[in-house]
Formats: sequence, structure tokens, C-alpha cells
Amino acid sequence: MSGEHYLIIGNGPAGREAAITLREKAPQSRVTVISKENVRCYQPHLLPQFIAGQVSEEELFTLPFSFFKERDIKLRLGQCVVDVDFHKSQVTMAHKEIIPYTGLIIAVGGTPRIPERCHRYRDRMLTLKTLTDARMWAEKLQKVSSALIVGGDLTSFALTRTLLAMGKRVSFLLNEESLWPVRCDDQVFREARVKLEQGGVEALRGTIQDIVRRSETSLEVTVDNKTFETGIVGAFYGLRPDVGFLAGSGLTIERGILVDEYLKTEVDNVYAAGDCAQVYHPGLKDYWVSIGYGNAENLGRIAASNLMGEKTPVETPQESILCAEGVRVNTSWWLEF
Amino acid sequence: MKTPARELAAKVKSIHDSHIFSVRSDELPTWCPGCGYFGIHFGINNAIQRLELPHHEVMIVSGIGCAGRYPFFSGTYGLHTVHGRSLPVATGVKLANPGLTVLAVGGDGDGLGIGGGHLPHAARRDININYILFDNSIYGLTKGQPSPSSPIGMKTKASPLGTIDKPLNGSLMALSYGATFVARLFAGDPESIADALMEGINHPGFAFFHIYSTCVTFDKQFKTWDNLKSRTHPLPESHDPQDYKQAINEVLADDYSMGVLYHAKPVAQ
Amino acid sequence: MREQSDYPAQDGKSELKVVKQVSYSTDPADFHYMTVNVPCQNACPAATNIPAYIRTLFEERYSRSYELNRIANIFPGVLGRVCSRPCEDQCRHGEPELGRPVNICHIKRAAADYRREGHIYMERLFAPLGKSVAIIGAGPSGLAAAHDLSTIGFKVVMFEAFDQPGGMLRYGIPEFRLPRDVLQAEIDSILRLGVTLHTGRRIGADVRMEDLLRDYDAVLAATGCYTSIPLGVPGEDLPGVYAGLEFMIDVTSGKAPRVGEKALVVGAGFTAFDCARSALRLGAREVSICLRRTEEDLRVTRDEILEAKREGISIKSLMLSQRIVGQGRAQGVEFVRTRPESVRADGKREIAPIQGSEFMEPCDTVIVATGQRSTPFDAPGEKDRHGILTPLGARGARTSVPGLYVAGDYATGPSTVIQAVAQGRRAAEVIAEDLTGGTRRQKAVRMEDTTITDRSRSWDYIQRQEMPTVAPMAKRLGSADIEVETGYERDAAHEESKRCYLCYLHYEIDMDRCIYCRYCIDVAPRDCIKLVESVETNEAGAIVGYKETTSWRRVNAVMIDNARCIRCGECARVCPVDCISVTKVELVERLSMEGGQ
Amino acid sequence: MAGIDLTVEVCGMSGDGTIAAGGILNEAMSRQGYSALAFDSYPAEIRGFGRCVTRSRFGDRPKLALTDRTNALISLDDEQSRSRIPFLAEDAVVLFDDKPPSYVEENKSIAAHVEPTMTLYGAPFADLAAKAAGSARGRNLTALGVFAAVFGASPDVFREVITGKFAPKGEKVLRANLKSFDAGYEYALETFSKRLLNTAPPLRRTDGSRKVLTSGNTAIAEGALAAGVKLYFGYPITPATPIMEYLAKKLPERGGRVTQMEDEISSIGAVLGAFFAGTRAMTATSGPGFALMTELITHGVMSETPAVIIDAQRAGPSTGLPTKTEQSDLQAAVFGGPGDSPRIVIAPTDVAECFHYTAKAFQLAEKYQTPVIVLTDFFLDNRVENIEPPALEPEDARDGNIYPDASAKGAYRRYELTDSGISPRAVPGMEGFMFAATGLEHVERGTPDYTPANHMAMSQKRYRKIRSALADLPAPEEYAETGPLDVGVISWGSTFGAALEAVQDAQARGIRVGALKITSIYPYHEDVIRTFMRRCRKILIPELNFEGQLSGLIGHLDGTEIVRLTMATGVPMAPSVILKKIFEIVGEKAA
Repeated sequence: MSGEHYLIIGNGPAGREAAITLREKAPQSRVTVISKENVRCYQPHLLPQFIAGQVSEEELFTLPFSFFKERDIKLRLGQCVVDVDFHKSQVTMAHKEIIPYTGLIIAVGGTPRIPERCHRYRDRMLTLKTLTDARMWAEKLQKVSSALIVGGDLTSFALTRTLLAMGKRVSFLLNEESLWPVRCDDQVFREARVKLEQGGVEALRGTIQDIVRRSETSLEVTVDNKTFETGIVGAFYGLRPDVGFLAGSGLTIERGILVDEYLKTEVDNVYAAGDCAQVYHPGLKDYWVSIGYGNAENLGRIAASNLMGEKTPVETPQESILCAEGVRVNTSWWLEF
Repeated sequence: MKTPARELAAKVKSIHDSHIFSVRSDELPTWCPGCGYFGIHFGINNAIQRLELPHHEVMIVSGIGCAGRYPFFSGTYGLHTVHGRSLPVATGVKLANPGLTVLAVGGDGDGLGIGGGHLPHAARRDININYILFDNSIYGLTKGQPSPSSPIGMKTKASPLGTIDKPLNGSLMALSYGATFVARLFAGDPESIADALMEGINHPGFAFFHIYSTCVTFDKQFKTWDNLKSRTHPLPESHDPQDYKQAINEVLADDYSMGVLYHAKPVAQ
Repeated sequence: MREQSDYPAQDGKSELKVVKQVSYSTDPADFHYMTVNVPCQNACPAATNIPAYIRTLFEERYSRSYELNRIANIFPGVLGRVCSRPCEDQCRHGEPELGRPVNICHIKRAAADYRREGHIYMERLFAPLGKSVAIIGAGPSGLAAAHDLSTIGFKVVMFEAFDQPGGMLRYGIPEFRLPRDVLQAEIDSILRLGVTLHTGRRIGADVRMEDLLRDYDAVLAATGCYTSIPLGVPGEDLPGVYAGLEFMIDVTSGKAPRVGEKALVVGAGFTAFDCARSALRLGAREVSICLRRTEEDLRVTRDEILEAKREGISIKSLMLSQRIVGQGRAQGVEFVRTRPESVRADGKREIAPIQGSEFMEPCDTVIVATGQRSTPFDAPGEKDRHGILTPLGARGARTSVPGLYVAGDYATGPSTVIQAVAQGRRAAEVIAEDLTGGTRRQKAVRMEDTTITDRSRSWDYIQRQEMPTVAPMAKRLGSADIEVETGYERDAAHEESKRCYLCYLHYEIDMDRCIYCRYCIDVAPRDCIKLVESVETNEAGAIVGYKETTSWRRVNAVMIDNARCIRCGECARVCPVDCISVTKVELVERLSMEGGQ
Repeated sequence: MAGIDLTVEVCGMSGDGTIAAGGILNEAMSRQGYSALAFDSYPAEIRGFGRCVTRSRFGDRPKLALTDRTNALISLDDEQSRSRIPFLAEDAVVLFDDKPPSYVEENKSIAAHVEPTMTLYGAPFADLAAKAAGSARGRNLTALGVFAAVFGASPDVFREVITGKFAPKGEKVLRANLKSFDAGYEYALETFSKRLLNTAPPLRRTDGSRKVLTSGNTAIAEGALAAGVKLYFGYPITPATPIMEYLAKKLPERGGRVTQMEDEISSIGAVLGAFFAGTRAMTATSGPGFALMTELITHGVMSETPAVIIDAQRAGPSTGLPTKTEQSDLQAAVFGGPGDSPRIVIAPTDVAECFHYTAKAFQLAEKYQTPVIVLTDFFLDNRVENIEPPALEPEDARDGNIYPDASAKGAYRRYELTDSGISPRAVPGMEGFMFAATGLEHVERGTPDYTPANHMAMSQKRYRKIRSALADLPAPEEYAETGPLDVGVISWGSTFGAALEAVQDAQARGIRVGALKITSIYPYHEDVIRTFMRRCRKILIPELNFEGQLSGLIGHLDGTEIVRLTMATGVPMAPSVILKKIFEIVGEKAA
């Protein structure tokens, strides 16, 4: 065992792939994966099917624990990083343990983003990111027949498909915050409305003013002074990188951790991959957060290789084409809906 | 009052450079934080250093009990014997190698209880052993039973109604057994302990040090820091340590006067 | 300097009974101690004695608490609202494991809110010196200088360009943030010291520098920064484009500038936020703040950002304006994306535009709040390329012209109110020295024996009391002069004051009496008491580091690390040999009645 | 294993309140109707010296052994608890304080050591307690609160128990502790969604009756009290001290007293004196103290004076491992001391038996005029079981002394040679039967005599007397179907519980195996044991000592091969160890 210790924060597809890659490329080093969630790594993109009951919980999971034990990859599950010191190259855990590293890969993924103006009634909206969220949806859906989707990102469209398949009534509220990570202008909105309505979804435009809980199964929503009733409100304003613990640490964070095309942050031995990494995309003329399972895995591998001294760039898909969830997706990807 | 920052730093440096603590071992003492034994330890430490005794020529023999652990925390030769038998072992050591400075240490249970039978004989023999009695009037290691020197009425789990047996007075015993050097001291006053030890170690015969200490864990009633601090006081100016009767009378008259009670003139051989 | 305290032998207890022991030190080592151990006071440019005023507020002596502020920072009521709070970033309670910083600023405001009706701070005035000083500019810095100079005995005359005093406080800060009566009251408490104020008199135009230099023993220029820095992009002259500062001056002096539907604010400082929030109150439906960097890099407080967003303002990152477009009036701004480059030595991060990433943000109003710089006026002496007098000397108050001094934003460029105040006071100090050949105020470390604090450990777990704000947006935006922050209830203030660790209390173990029993360590709330082998010192001779050890033979001292200590008092309560003392240590200014020495 | 079988550990530094927490946990779980078997191992060391671990096994049916796999670990001190990880089940849950007083370097936290298959439940024990009660002292109860919430146990029962324990210490202390508990409970409720064990059956009894949580030591003391003991002489020694402490509280209420003597030598002396004068007395000690007593014990044998001695075995030799368990005093108890000195030695196997055998010891001592040694061990003394409140068997209450017949007045022969070997014994105060007892060899009247024939005759008498005691001693119990067996497991003392569990487990798997419980160590029932041995292909004797002291005692009885399963580890033997050995033996046959 050499003194090197490679640390990966996050046990999602990106983190997992990064760990495996590091183990291959640095057989002598210690490799540790830290994850907030206390479950084996699963396939988040299957969650909508899971909610619909088309996929069982077992099928969500990918590799068994033994896989990591055999490769001597240390898993710290259910544990949380609260601070990173890039000068000392060490992380501080919530339980106050201090762990030094030689190289760090941040692959914490994202948490659902809720715009400040919605904070007042956030507790009346459901999000969908983790297995726990999914269980919540499944449970709620037993009782209600209609749902309102606000915001609207990739997941929301997948979920909408599911909901329709389950025979639920779905309304979809669009506004400038919608269709993250893409900006939603008028033209985009028109396209989206058409697509949705073809799919049998009621598409609205406007901003939520208030949500009031009427009963266990009924919410009263006010949009631009018009009030109507629905069973669930699902918030899909995209993801915020789950990097609260990096505040003030010196890394640039906007919607994600800004990295160059080699996924390196401003700090030499620190890389970011997956939903929490933000790379400039010439097509969008904006920074974009790579979404989707396949991408995440891929970025994980790249980050790991580059941390080990290679120089593999992420190829940003040409103008108007992002690949996510295996679906061919472009800057108007909801057209696939 | 706050020490000015500059003085404070200088102070630490001077202690550091004095190497005063080099006679300790590396082991952090396992006595409860706040234990009086730390004060005694500090006193013994200073005495050995000020007498400039070579550490390898110092031997500490102990019995069982909290005090019995002393040798582990001392950087000298040490022997942790069985319960109550430290004095016989120490006697053997001293007779085998008169060149050593021998300290026998033990608690009140060890020295006045199970080993109580040994004290008179050690005193009678008057071999140059320095017997330091850590007297906190309780069994600490077995988690708080009354000891031979517990005051009447001490309530412990083993004496729920309070002890009814009279406590032994180590100093008086030693005097009556004919010990030729008897000092009574307080763990909270390490300086006096050091002074008395320096005098007693140089005394050619058996020296008995009766040190009042505390058990912060099991005695919240009698030998507490507050009680001992407020009650103990130095021997009267007029006290003449060479006067055996005066020593006896002092001990009979006052339980809390601290200092060298008796120091017999060496008998010309 | 320092009286020796002699402990009664043996019985340590009575140490706490000895009559009040006070001593003063001017040893650099002790000043260093203050910087490390009372982080809040050290962070405050005006060196406000924060623990002391929080403690007095806790004792519900609101007026006294106010005074302790007033002594140092002149504008407690104002700063209790608009201070940039460098102290809170340093508050020990904010250390990761300890929770969130004490809400120092809002406690200050509470002291102001609840002090005695008609409470007046009794100044210590000196006999008139028969010398006079002219101060140009009645902003925070000028007023602070005026205060100090007149207490020392100078005749002070002020010239203010606007028709009311206060400078940026009045013309830069909107009313919903700082009510005018509060401001006026605190300005009056300075003017009442016999300061003569001429308003509507602009240097250069209405007053001539050479006259002043002739008529007065000294002249202090504190004219501030009133020249907006333009973006320097095409289209900036279009109607609908405002310079941030002018915009604010219009707003605050009652002439509401016209804003349209969709306003873009370019800039990242408090001014940008004030403009944005004001624009909203002037009827704009959609307001965005456009940043070259990201939210992370903003220098405004977290609450500020949150409030702004609550009001519906959106913050857009990583965009650099290229040009303002429009026929007849502004209709949009073209931006280019930026990318952060590696961090520079000075900690700042380079921002570089990305080629070919131009995009358009439509709008009808553009407010350029990218900063302002000092306004030049004609005066003799060395100047920089903008025509601004160059400050000389360590305290940056003198100029190349004898008798002419500078202070505040004029001298330093845009800064915070508290810095301006500190600046003004430092300038006053320099002027007094030059004119009297001596100093009236001397900084010293005051040490006073005290008994153990009555703080309870459970207070350390009290949640930070948040500042209540006007909740319904409609009400809030209804009129421009509704103060958004409504101030603490008495209870909240008292609750918050409990949270202060009182870092001005110094705990110390007397090595001569310690028996190394480690009782204190056993009860310590965190690793604040150490088994020390040796200490590192700095050139001043102060302790800057501890070498700890767990080897018994190497434990030379048991020491309290006051930089870790949270002053809970447990150690002093349990020490069997009473060798732990508590001392109140404060950084104070001593007044010497006789002029120089 | 079917049903509920949950082993919980609380681990901390002595001083963390580990033992107290374990006690409350046991009582609370017991009151909820679970069977409970708990064993704390803590150092008789100074605070700050050692690790404290309480292990409790809860189930829906009684268990007599501890398993070697723990399902839940409550860590009050990570440094200490780390060492427990290897003993955890793969799917164990670990509760720990995730806000220690200071930052620690990598691997100093228990979080660094748990397997990914395990579940971590971090809660700021100390902070919560400090916040709720103003001091972190109650953090052990906070930990219990978290446990209760995580395992879906009834908080009310916990509060009930805490109240019972702390109410005597005053309102302030009680409130502080309840607050600390609630703080943990509420924190966990809102922090952790998962509920383990919430399948708990409604085991709580409705008829108001309740099993009582009893330690071996308490049972021994209660047994003695039931048998009417009047005097206790003792000297503090781990693990026997609690017996003295318990009696110190109870005896005065019954007109008796506890006298703490200056050492074991004087303790046993005083006991002999008291019995000589016709009063029931006892002492309890452990190996080192027992060794000091042996001379006086043989004096009791020689002078035919009754005495009751509890030897609470701990790991030896010498001071040994004072806080570790072992069964290595057997031979010392049976043979220890100068000369041929037969005495009665019995050894209970569980807490209930501790009660009954101690009570019986007085009866036997009086009737057979001999020191009776009750052999227990650290594991048996300090473990806690919830048992039905034990009731005394009537004959044990009777005065067991056999007094001389009035006709003998004037011609009383204290050591009269009889068929049973028992000679009627007079006690001081009885008119006309005066005699002198001595440690010297003596003739029937008691006067010293060294002639060869007499010493031979008297030796025979003393052995004859002890053999005849077999009639009153509990016979071995057999747990096996009839017919030949592949393995016969013979065990004694605290190890028997594990042996029985292993045997039942093996039987369930269809192996022909049986168990024999031996509680009468000396004298022992030769015939019963021999008959059992003859049925077995091999005999397995598991015991907690290095040599196999029971094997040494009874191994020769029959030709059957004896397999010794011995362990000198200081920790109780787990059923799995014995089961493994059984498999080995059976495997050999298959091969």
C-alpha cells in the first residue's frame, strides 16, 4: 500500500465509475467513497418506472458490496462531508473525523432546486431525486388521481409519461424557470405546449402564487390569481449541485462546480463529475450541467483518468445535441416526449 | 490576574528547560481527574529532583489500590506487589541493596487495612524505608467502600447506615509504633510534601508520611477538597519535631495540623 | 504600568474576594493577545468593544450598551442596520462545530432601539484649544472626525455640498433600509458638540481651498466617492440607462426616476442591490442583477441576497456586458459568458470572457452600479492620475500640503460605513497630534479581575435569532420608506445576547499552583485546555502555538487556549487548588487630560 | 433463528455511564416482555482506565448464553467501541455520537470502521443532553432514547424505568435524565425514518405479574436471605463485592449485619466462628481471596465446623484478569488446602440456580458440618436474567443442625464414628455437651491424637460423611433422547447454558447428541455420569479453563473418549463454538 489516498465524494454512477477506474489505474493506493445516502448505488433514471411499479427495488441496485470489498474500495455509506480544506488536502466529516487525501473527486450529484420565491410552500411540493423521494411518490399516488408538474426538467417528462401510463390526470406548468438546464423562451414554450398536449397533458403558463393544503389528498393551487385543485404538486426546477459543504472553500460554484473540459476545478488535485459538475457548452452559449445516467458514468471515468495524469477532454456534444438517459436529446429535447 | 502574554510564554519556557518532570514516566496517570494523588505525585516528583537522586537508584514499591498504581507513573524502578504486602517486599529490597532509596507507597486500605499488620514491624525494625500513606479514607479501586481511616458515619454502598467503627489515625499509629520520622501532610500542598520528603529521605531510619488526600469520585462528604483546604493548617511555630511527647500531644489535640510531627535525633551508633 | 496582585497564601478562594484589580498594558504581546482572543473587536475597523456592549445589553442596561458602541463607532443606530459586519465573520460562535455567529449587528440596533427615552451620551469634553479645523464633507467619515476633534477642544466647521448632512448614509442608502429619523438623531448628537455646519456649499464651486487653508489651522477633506465609473461599453448614453449612484441619489432625495417593466442592474455591490430593490419599489415588474462572477463572490450579506430574491429579484451569474442596444432608448444588453480562471496570488479570481458566447438580454431599463470613485476638487499638493490627493503616512491622513488632510472614501476609494468612521477618527487623531504635539487618546489593554461568569452551558445551544422583516411583499413594496427589517423584540435581543461567549474574559491556569490533575480537561466542552510541552512565540513574545503531548514526562504545563475557549467557566468551577483565574481583558482608549507628554 | 433474537451492546469508557445505560435498557426491554440475558464486562480499574461493555440478548424465549454476534452496538466512546466491530453481525446497526468534543484524525471515529453492510445512526448524544439538561452527563440516556426510537421500542416503558431509577436522587436529577432521554428519542424520531424491530409482539404481560431482572450475585444474596443468613463477613473483591453491598442494605432489616473485615483470612475465620456458635453466616470472595481462605477452610473440615463460601471465579492465576470470567478454581475448590480435606462443592448454572443452591448450601453445611463452597463465576455473577421470582424450597429453611440426643449428656462424643460419618453437633449454649474443636487430628471426643489407626479412621469418617451428602445433592440432568448418541456434551457452571443451546441446535439439525448438566462437583454422582457416558460414542466437555478441570475430575469414570473443549480467554463460551466442535466430532464419523 502506497501513501496515496484517493477520495470520492458521492456514490452515484459518476462516483462509482470513478472509484473503479482509480482502483484499476492506481492498484497500490487507498480508494475511499463517501456517500450521504446509506444505500447501495442504484440507477436513479429508473425511479419513474419504479414508481409505476414496472421496476422492483432490487432491480434498481447495481453492484453488490462484495464487488467493492474484493477491489478493496472502502465504502463509507451514510456519512457526510461538511468541509474541504484544499490547502491541507483534507475533508472534514459531519461526525468530526478529518480525512486527508492525495486526490479528490467530487461527484455528489444534485439536489432538487426550489426557487426562493417558492420557499413559502415548499413543504407542499414533492421532488424526485432519491429512492426515498420515489417511495413517497409511489405512496401518494395510491391516493390521488391528478398531479401538477411545475418547472419541468428531464425527469419531469419521464415522470409525466409514467403518470399518464398510470392513468393519472396531469397538468404541466411552464414559465421561464422551466426546462432546466435550458432557457425557456417563447418559441421553446410553444413547442413544449404542443408536445405536451399531444401527449394528453394540460399545459399551463404562469407563476404559482400559493399552494394550500385542503386535505390529505387535495391541494389548492393559485396561478396568476386563478385557483384550481390537484392531488400532488411536483417541483422540477432541475438540480442544484449538492455542494453546500463547499461554500467559501474557494471553488467557483454557480449551478454546479465550474470545471474545465478536463473536469478539473481551479484546484489541481480536485475534479468534479456527474450532475454537480458544470461545463461550458458552446451550443447553449451557457454553462450546462451534464444530466443523465450514461453521462455521469462517463464523466466519472474521465475525471478519474485525468486525476491519474491523463488528459482526456469531455467532448461536449455539438450544438443542440445532448445525450441523456440514452434518449437522443437536444436543446429542444422535450420534442422527444 | 492575567499574566502578561510575554511573561506567560517565558514561564512555560523556564519550566520546559528545568526538566523538572523528567522523573515521570510516559504514562498519563489513570487516577480520576481531580484526584489528590496528583498533588502527592507532584510533591514526590519535586523531592526526588531537588535531592538530585539518580533515578535508577530510586525504588518504589506499592501494594494494591489506586495508590498502588504509582510505580507505573514514575520513571524510577518500581514494583507493584500484592494487596497490603508492600512493606515486607520493600524491607527485602532495602536489605538486599542498601544503596537504593526505597519508597513504599499505598493507600489507607492497603496500609492500614489488609497490610495494617506490617506497619508496626516496619517501624520497629526502623530500616530506612520511606513509607508514604495515601490516605483518602476510602476504597477507591473497588468503587467506594469504607476504609480503616473512614470517619464514623461515612455512608457508602457497603455502609448504608454509616460506618460505626472508629477510624485509625495513621500518624498516631506510626508514632506509637515508634517510627522515628513522622510527617503529616496535605495533597493540596505539594510544596510542603516535597520539603518533608527531602528531610525524611535523608533520615537514616523508617520514615512515615501520612498524606491526607481526596477521592473525588467516591467521597463527596468528608475528605473533600473544600473540607481539607479549609481545615488543614501548618503546625504551630512553637512545635519542636524532636519532642516525642509534643508530637503525640499535637496529634491527639489536632487532626489537621500539617508538617513534620516528629524527627528523632539519630542515635549515635 | 501594572500593579502586582499578591495572592493570600494557601487559600486560593479568597483570590476572588480581593478588591477590584485593574491594570493596563501597552506591550505589543498583549495587543497581539487581543487580536487572537477577541476576534470580533479585532475585526471591527473601529475596534468596537463588542463583548462589553453585548454583556451590558444582557444586563438590560440598554443605554449603557448604546454608549459602549457610541464611544467607538459614533453611529450605533445607523450601523445597527447597515453595517457590513466584519465582526460576525470572525465570531467564535460561528466556528463550524459551534453553530452560527452571534447576531452582533442587530444587538447593536436593539441597544439603540431600547435605550432610555431621550437618552443623551455624556461626552468627556476638553477645554477649548483656541484652534479651528475645517471639514469638507459631512458624511460618516467627516462627522466622525468632527466628533473627535470637537471633544478634544477644537473649533470645527463643516462644509457640505448637499443640502443635508449624512453623505452616503443619506443619499446612498435607501429609506427602507435606514429610516431618516434614526440617522438625523445620531448626526445631531455630534453637531450638538458645537460643530458649525454649512450645507449647500460645494468645495471648488462655493468654497475655495486656499481660503480654507488660510483661515483654519487644519483642513480635512472627506468628500467621498461621488463619480460613477461607467461600464465603458457602447450605448451607455441611451435614455433608460442610469448610473447607480445618481439613481440612488434621485431616489433618496425624493425625485423618483422613471423605470420601465424590465430592469437590468449591472454590478455586484450593496449599491447594485439597493438600486435593484429600489427599482422594484418604483414599479419595475422584473428586475435582474447581472454578475460577472457568481453569487459565491458577492460581497453583500447572505440576508441581503435572500431578501432580494424573496422580493422576486433574480440574480444571473457569469455574464459580462458588451454593449447596450436600442433605438431611442435602451432595449437590451448584449452579454458574453465568462469563465473563472485560476486564483491569483491576492486570492481574487481572474474572470475571462468566452469567445463567441454572446447573447442578448432584453430590457427597458439598465442601471450601471459597477462602482464609483472619488470626485476631484482643485487643491494644491500631489495627486494621482484622477486628480485625487494622495494620502501619506501609515495612517493615510496627511497629504503633501501641510495642514491639509484627507479621510474616508475620498482617501481610500469606496469602502464600508464602519471603515469610513474608523478612517475619520484616525484622521482626527493625526490632526490633533500635529496641532497639539501630543496625543489625547492612547490605546491600551485593560485587565480587570473578575469572578466567574454566570453563563450557562445551555445558552450555547440557543438558536441565532433572525431579524424579523415585513412579511407580505405587497405591504413591503407598497411605499419606498417602509423599513423592511423591523428590529428585535426585547426578548429576542436578550436571547441573542446570551449567545455571546464573552471572549473578553480570559481564563488562565496559574502554573505555580497547578497540580496537573486534569480535572479541568475532564469537564472541558471542547479541546480548549491542553497538555503542553512547549509554546511557540512570535517576535512580540506572544504565544502563537502550543506543542501538545500525551507523554507524562513531557507535560510541562496545563494551559487554556483562549482562542479555543468558549468561556463556559466549568474549569474554574472544578479546579481543586483554585489556580484558574478569570480576567476581563479589553482593548480601550485611555484619555489623557494633559495635552502632549 | 425463528422469532426475535437481538443482541445489543453498549460500549464506552468507564465513567461514560455505560453500565447504567445497559441496566436501564435491560429493565425496559424486560418490562416489554422480552427475555433478557445481559453481561457487563467492566474493569475494577480507576475511572479513565478501561473499556466498559454491556451485552444484552433479548428474545421472545429465554436464552441461557450470549451469542458471538451482536446486532446493535451503542457506542459511547468510539475509541473503545472500535474493538467491538469484529463481534457485530453483518447487518448490525451502530449508534454513535456524531458530534464528539473535538475533531479526530482519520480512523479515530467508529464511522471509519463499520462495514458498508452495517447501518450507522449518528446522533449528537452529548450535545443533545447538554442542550436538554444543561450537562452532557446524561448522554448515555440520550443514546438509549435514540435506540428506543430506532428500534421502535416503547419510550414510556423506558421513562418508567428511568423514573424508577432516578426518582430517589431527587426531582432535579430525574428531570435532567428524562430530558436527556427524550432529547435522544425525539431527535431520532425526526431524523431517522427507518424503524427496526417494530414487529415487536405485544409480549408485555397483562396480569401485572412481572419477571424480575436479577444478577447472579443478587440471586445469591437473596438465596442466603431466604435461608435466614444472619451474618456476613467479607472483603471487597471483584466480582464478589456486590453480594456484600446487597446484603449490607438488606441484612439490617432482618436483624442481621454485614461486617467488612480487614481481609479474607479474617472473613472466613469469623464465618467459622459464627457457625460454630450456631448462627448461619457466609462470606463471598474470588480466586485470590479464596486462596487466602484455604487454610481456614481446611480447619473447618478438620474441626467439622460449617461454613458457606461463595467462590466467584475470575480469570487467574494470581491477580490475573480481575474483570474476566473463567471456571478455573474447580480443582482448588475441591482439593485446595493442606491435607486430605473433603468438602462439598456445588456449582449453579444459571441465575435461578444461584438462588436455590446458595439457600441449599446452609442446609448442607449444617447437616454435614463442613464448609460448603458454591462455585460461580464472573459471567454468572454479573450477568442479568429476567427470571420468575424464585421461591425457597421449604426444607432449606429448616435448621439443618443435628443436635446430640439428650441421652448423650455427659458422655458426648463430638466426633463419634457413625455409618453416615455424621456426628451430632452441639453448639455453645447447650448444657452438658461441652467439647473442644481443633485443627489438630483428634479422637471421637475431640482431644488431639496422632496414632496411625486414628488418623486413618478419622480420615475415612470425613470422606464417608461427605459421600453420604450425595443423597441431598442435586443429581445430573439429562437432555437427550433415549438410545445411543454420537456425542454427549457434559458441562457445568455458566458454560452449560451455551452447551445446551448448542445441543438443542444440533438436535434440531438431526444430529444424535445429548447434554448432561452437572451441578454437584464434589461429591459427584459417579453412576449417573458413567451410565450417560456409556451411551455416547464420544464425550465433549466444554469449560472455561485451560486444562479441562472437570474432565480431570470425572474423565476417568469410563473408557469413552473424552474431548476437552477448553478456553482460557476470559470471555464466556459462545454456543457457536460448541456447535462447531460437535460438527467436527460428527464429521470424523462421516469420514
